[in-house]
Amino acid sequence: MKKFINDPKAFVPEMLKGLALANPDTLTYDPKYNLIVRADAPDQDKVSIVQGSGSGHEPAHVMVVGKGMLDAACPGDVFAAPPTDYVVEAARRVQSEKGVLLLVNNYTGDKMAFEMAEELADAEGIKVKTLFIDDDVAVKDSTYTIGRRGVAGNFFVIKAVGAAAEEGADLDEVVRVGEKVNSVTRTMGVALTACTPPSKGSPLFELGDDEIEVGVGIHGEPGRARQKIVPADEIVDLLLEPIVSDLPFSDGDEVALMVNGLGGTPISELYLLYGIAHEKLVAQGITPVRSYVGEYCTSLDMAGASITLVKLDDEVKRLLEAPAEIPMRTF
Amino acid sequence: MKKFINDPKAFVPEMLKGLALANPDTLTYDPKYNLIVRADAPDQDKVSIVQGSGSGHEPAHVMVVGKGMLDAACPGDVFAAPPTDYVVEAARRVQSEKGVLLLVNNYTGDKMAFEMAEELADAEGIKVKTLFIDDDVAVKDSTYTIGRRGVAGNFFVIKAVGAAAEEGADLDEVVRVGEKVNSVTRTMGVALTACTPPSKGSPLFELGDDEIEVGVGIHGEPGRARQKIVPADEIVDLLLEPIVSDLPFSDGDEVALMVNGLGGTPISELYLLYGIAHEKLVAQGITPVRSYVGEYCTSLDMAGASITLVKLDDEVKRLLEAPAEIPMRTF
Amino acid sequence: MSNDAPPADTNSSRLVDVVRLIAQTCVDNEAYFCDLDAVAGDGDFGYSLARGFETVLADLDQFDHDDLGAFLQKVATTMSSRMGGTSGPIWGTAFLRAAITMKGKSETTPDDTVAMLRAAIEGIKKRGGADVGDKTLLDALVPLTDAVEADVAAGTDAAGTARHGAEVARAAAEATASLQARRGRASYTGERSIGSPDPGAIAVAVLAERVADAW
Amino acid sequence: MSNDAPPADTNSSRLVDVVRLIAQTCVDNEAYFCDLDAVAGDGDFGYSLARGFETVLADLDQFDHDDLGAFLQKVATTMSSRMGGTSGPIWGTAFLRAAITMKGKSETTPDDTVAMLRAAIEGIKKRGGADVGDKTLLDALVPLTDAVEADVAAGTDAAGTARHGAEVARAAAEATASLQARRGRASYTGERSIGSPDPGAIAVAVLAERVADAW
Ligand SMILES: Nc1ncnc2c1ncn2[C@@H]1O[C@H](COP(=O)(O)OP(=O)(O)O)[C@@H](O)[C@H]1O
Ligand SMILES: Nc1ncnc2c1ncn2[C@@H]1O[C@H](COP(=O)(O)OP(=O)(O)O)[C@@H](O)[C@H]1O
Ligand SMILES: [Mg+2]
Ligand SMILES: [Mg+2]
Ligand SMILES: [Mg+2]
Ligand SMILES: [Mg+2]
Repeated sequence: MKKFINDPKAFVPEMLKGLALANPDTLTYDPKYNLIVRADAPDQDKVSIVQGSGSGHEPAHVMVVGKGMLDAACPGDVFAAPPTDYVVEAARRVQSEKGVLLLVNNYTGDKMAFEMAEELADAEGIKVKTLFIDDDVAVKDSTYTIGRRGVAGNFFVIKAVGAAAEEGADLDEVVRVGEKVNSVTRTMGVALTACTPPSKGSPLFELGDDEIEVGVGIHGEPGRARQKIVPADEIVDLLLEPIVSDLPFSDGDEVALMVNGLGGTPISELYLLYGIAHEKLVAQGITPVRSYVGEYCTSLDMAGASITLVKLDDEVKRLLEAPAEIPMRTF
Repeated sequence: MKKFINDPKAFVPEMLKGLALANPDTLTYDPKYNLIVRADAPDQDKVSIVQGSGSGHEPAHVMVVGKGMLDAACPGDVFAAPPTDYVVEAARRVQSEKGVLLLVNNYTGDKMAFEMAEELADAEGIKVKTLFIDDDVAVKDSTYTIGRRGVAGNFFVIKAVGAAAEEGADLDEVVRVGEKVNSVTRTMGVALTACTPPSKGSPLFELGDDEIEVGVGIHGEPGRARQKIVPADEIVDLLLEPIVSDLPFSDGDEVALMVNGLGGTPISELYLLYGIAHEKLVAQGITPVRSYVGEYCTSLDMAGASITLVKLDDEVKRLLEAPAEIPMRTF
Repeated sequence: MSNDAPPADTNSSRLVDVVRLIAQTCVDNEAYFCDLDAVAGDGDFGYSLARGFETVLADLDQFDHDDLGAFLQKVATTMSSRMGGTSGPIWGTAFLRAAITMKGKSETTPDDTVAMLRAAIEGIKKRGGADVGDKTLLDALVPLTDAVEADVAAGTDAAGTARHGAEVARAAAEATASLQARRGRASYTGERSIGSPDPGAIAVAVLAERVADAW
Repeated sequence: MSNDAPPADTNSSRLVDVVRLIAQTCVDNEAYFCDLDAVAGDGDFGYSLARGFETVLADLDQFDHDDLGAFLQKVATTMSSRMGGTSGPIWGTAFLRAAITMKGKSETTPDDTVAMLRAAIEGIKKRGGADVGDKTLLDALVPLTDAVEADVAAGTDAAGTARHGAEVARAAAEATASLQARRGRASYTGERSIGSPDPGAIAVAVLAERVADAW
């Protein structure tokens, strides 16, 4: 393993410290609970938004804390849901009279931690609700498993609830908006390589030199099927088909189209995929009117990409267009 | 090689097509000359800024075309300076009464192409000047070689001349600003892995499992020294020392600090490096007051990073703070 | 006690030593447990356990050792304050439920042991919604508990009971290899989860073996 | 002509065939030339040459074959419109300078060949600021030209001259391995550029050998 780290155990705290040092005016960092909090939170006239999940998905979620998006993020260790205590502490820090919305990507560990945290926060008198994000079409809905995972589509849910909260919506309304956006968001990912968690020091799974893993999650867990690598045109088909047929999207729809890099794929390749996906959608009568190309939710250093579609209407468009000020700035 | 590509020869055009499709309101793409041009260019009341270089450094430079930065980019093939014709055509497209500034990273091929292009454009009556960027301290100034290379620091030069041009500065003034920023900008990079150009299909050089390449360029060419990997703290020392001692920076200076990813390194590691570099600078009495963490100038899929410092004064600060609208947006 | 375990604290109950041994074993097996989780999961199982239990180890000697219920509750909350992932809530809940059964007690009878294990199992089931056969740590913990309960009812001595429980746990844990995961992260890989044992179940077997060794 | 070369066009001069052969050889050796450049450079030398010369090949038959100066100028500008990197300006300038010496001519004498080569060399030196010993293609092209000039002066036949030039170019190209690069991208690696030959010099040797083979 070759990474820019000192000690695997210090990886997350050192990253968070760097994030806070780079954004001294807008973010604060609490090393005890791994918290990244907006410097101006809480705003008592606004619903506060909290997201927590394992680390290793940066910029999700610690780097989208800021005006118009999250009020606090409580990351866990790499790929591990945060301890319940961290979530409760995050809710405490940003509690507002209008309430706190906890956003959770739907995974076993996160679900349990956030459910426990909601109970504990509630018992402390904090007005709190929880919303699960599950946009990953790679996972079949099932009575057995916990159901679909939350992956790159979480960006859109955060963006929409963040915008609604800034507009002054109450907690129920913010939840409605979040559920709505989640319900029209679908993602499918593919990995070209496995990722290497700092504490493990070697790739999480082995992929042959000519193999790809289709339907991969963002935690380095293998996907549903392994196959030979194919040209980018065909990879886009592998990703788009399950998305488009799932919602379903149809002729005349306007969408937001995201091509998300999983951490190790250069942005040049992401734009290449974007162009292919855009044209294939247009050929089906689906029009991408908002585009998102880059890294939004990664899996450490994994080479790979996911495609997300969001079905747009006027309300969702308005919320996605709203301004936001987050560390992922470029100048 | 596992990449999201169809055909290595189509890599650059397909990427550029995707970029244009993702930014239909602001960018146009001319496949004949590989040009990405601002949809509203030229503005006759503004100096136009053109940058060209090999591809493979995205987001540099095609993804910083937009209000406040470039008016046009004319990329060549991967790691190859653009043909002279492309540069001349870019200058033609954005020619303005106030003139055109050609920005060039200082490499043999780019230098020759841009010098020839400047002559040809001049012969056509286009008012044009050329500015060379050479921020890479890894290369020793020498009577033999062409001198230092232009690397990630080019972002700051583009940002500053773009802002000056938007403010209405004339061509000489824009050149002055660009030369000034270039003269106070220093960069040093390190690679953890070699990159794989699409047309070659295998890594450009071999690095052992525990080796790093210090002073690496952004074209996959090996650096000046190879050594065993060390903890992030020491890597930051390896990068900062030659930068700080070169300018020289001194106690009391304010700087912009950039930690730039070379393409395959996750942003979590970049923030970790940022935190370490920030604290080491502060310990020397140098204060980072503007921070830049992410990918600005890459080397395809290379895992690695560079650190750039820009010595700030009020003028440089103002130009770096000015707004810009480029495809590297996040919402 | 084995070599790795800290010297037995003569004032504390054997339960404290067992907890210490469990904690130490989890810390010692960090890499091994991570590797098990890398096969069909995300490779952090050992990391989560080690971070939680090293926190427990650091504070263990300061905890109240007289009221074993209070002791276990402190173990549970200490663990939970640092252990994330699925394991945080699952293991935290297990220790919390066990704590309730020991409230006010300063010694552990064989029946107490069975009661603690049963309470832990119920807590895990409630928390995670899994049951035997879903390929989780329950697939080792439940047969282990059944064996211990039967031995206790039959009057087998503690060392023999511990050994028997460990053997049953090991066999059951290895047998999870043939199951398809229906809970947790491994369930996403569908049929591909078949062929390798569940990390949580193997961890239960390892812990049971270390406890039996130390008896 | 070798097998790979297109059938000789009886109306055109031998110079057109030589250009076609050079172009085809560069296209055929794309991967090999890239690999040479990967050692101390950035691995695109073969790619740049191939893209430029395939454009030349595509249009070659449409060019004016009567005025060889006009012909070479068209080759130069066609190449330059698509060939980037250092090679674009260097090779484009070389052909442009050669074109000037052939202006208005429809046949090539041995002296013309020498004049073209000398003009190309001067153009390359002017364009890139390099000289013999800097580890560039000049280190093969200059000795080759010296040998050709001497043979022409001595009255050696064309085939013998071509063969001799190729041998000299090959030896000189291989000898660049011992030089430290002082121009171009390879110069950044300093002493580490020593030990491998210059890609541009090797390309000159390969081209000279193919021309000699085809004579
Ligand atoms: N729903 C569940 N109920 C009980 N145990 C579970 C459940 N899901 C997973 N586990 C156990 O947790 C182990 C994985 O723990 P851990 O790596 O911390 O989880 P993750 O990384 O998936 O959040 C599995 O091996 C299994 O024994
Ligand atoms: N200044 C120079 N003058 C002449 N030839 C040069 C010069 N610099 C490099 N070369 C030649 O160009 C070759 C590399 O070409 P190319 O790969 O296109 O350049 P790059 O990728 O470095 O821009 C070298 O092998 C050398 O022969
Ligand atoms: Mg996990
Ligand atoms: Mg090049
Ligand atoms: Mg796990
Ligand atoms: Mg090259």
